[in-house]
Amino acid sequence: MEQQNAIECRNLTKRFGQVVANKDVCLTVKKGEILSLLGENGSGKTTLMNMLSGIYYPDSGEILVDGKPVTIRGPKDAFALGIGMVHQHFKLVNVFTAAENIALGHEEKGRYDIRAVAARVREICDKYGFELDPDKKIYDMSVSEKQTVEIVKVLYRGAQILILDEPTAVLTPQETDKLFAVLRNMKADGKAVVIITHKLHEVLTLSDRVSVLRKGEYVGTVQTSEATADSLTEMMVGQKVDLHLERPLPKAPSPRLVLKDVSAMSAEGVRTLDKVNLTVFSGEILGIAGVAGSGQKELLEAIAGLQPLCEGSICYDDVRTGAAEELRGKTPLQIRDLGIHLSFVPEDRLGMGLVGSMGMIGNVMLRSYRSGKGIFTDRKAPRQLAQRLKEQLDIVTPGVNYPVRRLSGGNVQKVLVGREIAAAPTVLMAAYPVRGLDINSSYTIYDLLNQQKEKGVAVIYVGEDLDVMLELCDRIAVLCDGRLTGLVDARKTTKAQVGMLMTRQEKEEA
Amino acid sequence: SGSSSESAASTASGAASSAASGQSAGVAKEDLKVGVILIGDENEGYSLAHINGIQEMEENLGLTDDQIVIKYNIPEGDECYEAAVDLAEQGCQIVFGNSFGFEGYMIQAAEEYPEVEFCHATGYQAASSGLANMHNYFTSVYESRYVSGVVAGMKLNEMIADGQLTEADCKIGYVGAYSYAEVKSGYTAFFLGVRSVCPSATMEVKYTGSWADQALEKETAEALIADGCVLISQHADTTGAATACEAASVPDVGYNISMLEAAPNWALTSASINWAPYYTYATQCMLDGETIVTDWCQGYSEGADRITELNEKAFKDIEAVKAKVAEVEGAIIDGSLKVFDTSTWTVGGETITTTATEDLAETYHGTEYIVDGAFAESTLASAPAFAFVIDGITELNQVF
Amino acid sequence: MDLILTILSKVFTVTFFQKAVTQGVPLLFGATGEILTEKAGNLNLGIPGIMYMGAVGGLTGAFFYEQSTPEPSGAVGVLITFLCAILFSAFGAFIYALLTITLRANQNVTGLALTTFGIGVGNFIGGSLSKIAGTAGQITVYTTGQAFRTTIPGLSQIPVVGPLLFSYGFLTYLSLALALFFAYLLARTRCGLNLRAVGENPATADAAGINVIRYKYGFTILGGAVAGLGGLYFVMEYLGGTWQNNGFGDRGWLAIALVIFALWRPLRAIWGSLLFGGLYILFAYIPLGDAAQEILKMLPYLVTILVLVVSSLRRRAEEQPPASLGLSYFREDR
Amino acid sequence: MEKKTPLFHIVKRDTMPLWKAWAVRLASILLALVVCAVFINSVTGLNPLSVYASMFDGAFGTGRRIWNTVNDAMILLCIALAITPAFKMRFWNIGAEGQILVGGAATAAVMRYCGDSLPTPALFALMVVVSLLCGLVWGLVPAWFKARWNTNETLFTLMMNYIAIQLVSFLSIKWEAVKGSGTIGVINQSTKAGWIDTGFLSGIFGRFNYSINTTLILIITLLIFVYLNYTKHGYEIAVVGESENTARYAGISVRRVILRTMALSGALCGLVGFLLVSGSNHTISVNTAGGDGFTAIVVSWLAKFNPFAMIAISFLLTFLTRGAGQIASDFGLNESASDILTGIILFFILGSEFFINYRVLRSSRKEKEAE
Ligand SMILES: Nc1ncnc2c1ncn2[C@@H]1O[C@H](COP(=O)(O)OP(=O)(O)OP(=O)(O)O)[C@@H](O)[C@H]1O
Ligand SMILES: Nc1ncnc2c1ncn2[C@@H]1O[C@H](COP(=O)(O)OP(=O)(O)OP(=O)(O)O)[C@@H](O)[C@H]1O
Ligand SMILES: [Mg+2]
Ligand SMILES: [Mg+2]
Repeated sequence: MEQQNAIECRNLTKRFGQVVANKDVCLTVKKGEILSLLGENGSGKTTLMNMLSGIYYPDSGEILVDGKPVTIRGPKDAFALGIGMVHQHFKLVNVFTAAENIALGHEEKGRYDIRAVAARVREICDKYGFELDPDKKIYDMSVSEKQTVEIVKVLYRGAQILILDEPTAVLTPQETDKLFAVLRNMKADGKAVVIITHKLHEVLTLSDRVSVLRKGEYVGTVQTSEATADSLTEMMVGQKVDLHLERPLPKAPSPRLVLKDVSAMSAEGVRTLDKVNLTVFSGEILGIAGVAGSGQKELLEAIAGLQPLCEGSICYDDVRTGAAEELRGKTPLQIRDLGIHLSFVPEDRLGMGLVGSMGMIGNVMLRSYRSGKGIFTDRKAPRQLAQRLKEQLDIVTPGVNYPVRRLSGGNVQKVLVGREIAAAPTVLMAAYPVRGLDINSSYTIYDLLNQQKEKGVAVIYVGEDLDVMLELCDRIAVLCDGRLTGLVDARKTTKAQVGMLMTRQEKEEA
Repeated sequence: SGSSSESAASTASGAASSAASGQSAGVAKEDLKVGVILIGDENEGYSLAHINGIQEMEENLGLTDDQIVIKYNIPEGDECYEAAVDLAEQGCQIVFGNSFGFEGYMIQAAEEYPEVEFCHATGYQAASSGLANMHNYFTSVYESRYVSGVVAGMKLNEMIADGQLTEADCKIGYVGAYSYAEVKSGYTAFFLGVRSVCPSATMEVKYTGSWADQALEKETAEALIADGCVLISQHADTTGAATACEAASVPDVGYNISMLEAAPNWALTSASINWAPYYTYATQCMLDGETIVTDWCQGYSEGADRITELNEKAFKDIEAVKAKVAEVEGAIIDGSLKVFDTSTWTVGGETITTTATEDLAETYHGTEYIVDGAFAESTLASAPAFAFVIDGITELNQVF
Repeated sequence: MDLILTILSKVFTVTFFQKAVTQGVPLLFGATGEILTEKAGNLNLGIPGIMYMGAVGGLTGAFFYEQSTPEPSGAVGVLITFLCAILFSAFGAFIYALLTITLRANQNVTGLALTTFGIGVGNFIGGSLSKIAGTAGQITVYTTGQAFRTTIPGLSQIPVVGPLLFSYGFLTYLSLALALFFAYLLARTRCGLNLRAVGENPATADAAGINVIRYKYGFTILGGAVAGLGGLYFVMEYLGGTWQNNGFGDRGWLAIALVIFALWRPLRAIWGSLLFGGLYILFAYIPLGDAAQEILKMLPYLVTILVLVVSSLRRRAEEQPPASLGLSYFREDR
Repeated sequence: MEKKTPLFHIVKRDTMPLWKAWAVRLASILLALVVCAVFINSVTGLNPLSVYASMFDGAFGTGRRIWNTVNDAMILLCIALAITPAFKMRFWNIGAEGQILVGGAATAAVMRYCGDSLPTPALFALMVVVSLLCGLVWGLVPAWFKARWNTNETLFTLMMNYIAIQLVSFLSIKWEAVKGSGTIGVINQSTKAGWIDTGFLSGIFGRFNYSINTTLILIITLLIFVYLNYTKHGYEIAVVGESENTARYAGISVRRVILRTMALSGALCGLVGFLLVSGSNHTISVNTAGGDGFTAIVVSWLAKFNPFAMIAISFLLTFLTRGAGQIASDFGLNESASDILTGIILFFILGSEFFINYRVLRSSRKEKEAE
């Protein structure tokens, strides 16, 4: 049976200043199918979808919905055409409840009645199997709850064409499975679904067809049944890529960080870390697994001196001197003054790790600006370092002074990781370092971590993709609600086992 | 403007040479240039009175507009000095300044430009500065305040006669700017005027701490009315008090300008100053090459003081009021009535007979101000000196 | 002790309450207007200038009307005044909106420039009216001024309650009504929900199909018009229809302070304005020396600071300024 | 459907070359002057050219006027320099006015109480130190609360202005020259103790005695430029201004940077107070700062925090105010006209930034039709 076209794009072009984000892109989405949109970071996937949902206005080209040419001047037009989009960065008002967010901008007839909205939201949730409290404020929600609000919002408006931009980047495997079930439901409903994701296994399990973009240009579309991870990667990158991860054995591991009974409290008085005992060895990659918000962030921040402990100790063993330094109660600066090189790639790249408005030089200085005596900063060394990183890591930027905020996600991450590694660390902590990165960039980052490991650095890797963790790490520590629920050898364990440890608490209680 | 600055330069040197020759030859009329520094502009009653005075002088002496340079809205600071110097540099041979706080800056300019005459209204330091080209001027405004007080007293009498008021309730409110001699002298004169016809009257004074703040003057008047005052007068420069009076249906006596616009029903009259006589006198001195007196102070007799139009609507018997006013004015002019006659007021129950005592040394520096049974206001220097708070008057915000 | 008793006896009076109300009304108009503006994500520091513009607009309208007829009628005067005030202040807000919303100029700086401009317009026109009239000094539009002051005849005669509640001109009640109305609008209507979303997160509002630009323009201009009524109240009812240069003083800034005090809620602004009004005028009712009086005048500012500090101690998400306040919005921005 | 296509849409520009950006700004000023001319002519019927000529005469007509203009511009510049570090840190210090006033009041106090007793160098040293300290304290108070509890600093500093104003009103009464007059009057009129301009330094700098202010402030301009762009402190300020989280991550003590920067900001404002009181006014009143604290914000912002651009903008704004005094005098035109003109010019400059950062594109409709 020939499916009808829900959307057809013809020669869409969009420029941002010098950057050509989309060039003559043609794309077709059919009714009752799930289409994956694939491409490296910065290849223009989001831009293309944003033109469909009315966020951006194309410089040229044509869009057809249901076979008719349309002009989408704004999200309102898109809604009217039945196009709904779940954005890569949540579009939610934090101080509103779920129901209020869902009702937002939706002009229904009759009086504004938030209770009626809440009731309808419950109906939708029941129909598709979501769990959502319509009266909960967004700022009280976990990421997956927010994701749910976004999807319900689109459904509430009766969208026939659903676009999801990297919806799984922040979800746990279980949550991802639930979402996919919902998407299949919708497909069965005759709706058209476009999903953007960097995880190839998701592409392969979920979608009917895959369309690929490369550097803003449309490469082609294949039936999923005829594709493999390798073939898709090749389409994306334009050449063959080796998707195999090396895992050398740790060389002469010695304890570098010893955590004893580490406990921390949030501002609201909730225990975020509860008596964590852990030893990190040099020359290994220690993975930290756990459902989002289980204390990973706090643990890394505690080690970095950014999170005060309410109990316990963090001891740093200095190989050279043999002395053991207590890190608890020290500021990052004091830790540094002890001659300890802790590097930290935080989860929030632009909000914490980098200064968005500065160029690479300014950002590279963040670690080194104190060097040298006197009141003046040295500008020469950072410039050289920035140049070197740009070349070594293939960072795509118009110049070392170009604000990093404007770079694509992968390049932003390379700047951050590159800087942290350049500090010649003895401990390297990385939180979700490949989140949102395409395959190619991800492998670059894994390589960098492995290089550090081989140099004898103690690497702590917080990740969400268990497949990768099982392939990359030497050991995996599992956190659940701030407690250490397991410490396993990554070479011997299975995905199911780790998954169980991640939710152990709940099971015990149940 | 290029040519005018050239001529300015030449007249400046001309003035300098004439000063050197003992000021015997006056400035030629067409070369004369007059500078004026004002704290406000025509929107503010006090400066308006000065502007009117200057214009009248211009007509009296047949000067042209471009011979008068007025600087408006000059604050009491460095700007005043700059304005004075700028006027001198522009070639003005005489510069007037109208605000109390200008004095120091005008003295500073006078030191630098000895060939230019600087005349400062309401000030007191010309004589002590020892500068021949520094002068003070003021008018005997207490005379017009006295007359306006008489008008107020007659209104009170009318109200007592109507039974709206008992004699014991005859409390007047007075909105003052600052608590120094100029204001004290003024309100005392006003009060003495009231009491000359309505002996049971008392008065409360409240200061605003500002010369021109309409909202504050209104508030202050309202606070006084709330305190039981049945008639309001003022020594501050806006219509704020009159507005309050009109809203509260309380009679009002204004200052500077007629308050009939702001309070058509309740404004009685205003005490006002006519600055034209002085401006005419001082400028004439320049033309004649005569020396301007260091301290100038004139009143009714020179036409320098007056009260504004009486509000016919506000009185039952307007003719009686007019007659009384004419009588009092006559007595002031012929000298038979002395405003500060010591027999009409006491301080702490005592009649003051001398100011040359140790108690009063700080205020009067041992100078004797009681002459011929009256306080000799504005005779030794143009600025007012009367600083007693006489019996019957209470200053509400003077307790430190 | 005696002093405290005197103070209390002066403060707990009908007159003092009335004073607090009269001082509070311009602040309430200003704060309500600024709340609307800020809810749309625009921090308009030009409100003090806009209030001057509203004031002088109204006065000019009344002035030319009263000049043009020998027998001016109060009602017509009020109508003309009202329209002119709204026109002037809305124009001021429009300049601000054009610059910050369409041209994306910095809000703080644009606001300050608008304040300079607005006060200039006020003083220029207000200061020139007397010249145009050719009268001495301050001009007065008496008839219209009186009309603004007309109270409800029967009610204001009731003892105690009359003066306490019914002794004000209609603008006072309008200020209350507007505050109540906008409180309702913000909390209970779809329009209010959309508006709050625009101020919190314009990108989200935009993606939800709300016309962000229209909301921003609409409420910035509406807010300006409401604030302008505060200026109108000041010249027409409070001063009885006269102008004094810079007479409105720093009330515009206090109105902005009141917005933060009220935590962006019009209802809280109502009693906040009463408190600010009372503090503003307190010094006139407490018998202290000139110098001490100046210290007493610090009170409203000190209290504002106190409130600021206290509210910063409890950082509830609902009591924060709109999240996108001060930022300009461009859909294609990153 | 086709008809709904928007007529034009806006896209972000690549960075414009510097010379072009300044050309746009200059063009906007010229355009503003044309609009002002229309305004002047329509409202007053005067010939705008002669009004502009008169303004020019008022600002630059004589040597002394030039010096006054220079001095005023320098003072404005100095305030702008003072608030710039705080602004760059995204600390909206709109309390310069108050910081200047307390600095000035401190200077006045020293002049009054120590003018006769201290030797001149000690007197000046004391005046400078106290004014710096007082301004510093006034700036630190809101900074401390900001650093500790993130208390809204915009409003806090604004309120501090009014408290300073009341403080000065209080002092005006305490120190009044004539009891009850509420005016302090010229301090040390006869001895000129503590006067920069006509005091001991005038011998060195000659007749137009603002040279010391000017020299000092130009040096400060250079120092601030270097401080912001080439020092570790400057870098920390830039980081804190961009993201406090990042600063914390980098081991920068945000609190310390806030306090330190506001101390600098406040102290510099205090110094302006000193320059105003000792250098030109020789008294203190609530008008001493004269609204420059607010104007300086505009200066700092329009200059994009570049100290050298601030010089030009300070001159422009000062020219407008000084020129307006002259038109009031020459044409009897109400002086507030200057505020209107200033407003109009600022609006144009502010609006012109749009054309520097964005481009307006005509929509592709034509292309479509052509196809
Ligand atoms: N608003 C914008 N302003 C400037 N440049 C932009 C903007 N949006 C996208 N770009 C640029 O356009 C290109 C495409 O970006 P886009 O976000 O569409 O990529 P993407 O394929 O979604 O990447 P990712 O996988 O990282 O999400 C990038 O080079 C990006 O820097
Ligand atoms: N050595 C330094 N000392 C102090 N501050 C610095 C230094 N270097 C950079 N900064 C500040 O960091 C910011 C960004 O630095 P970066 O080196 O990325 O800038 P840039 O692109 O050269 O900046 P600009 O275009 O402003 O010259 C600048 O605003 C600058 O003020
Ligand atoms: Mg994307
Ligand atoms: Mg650079």
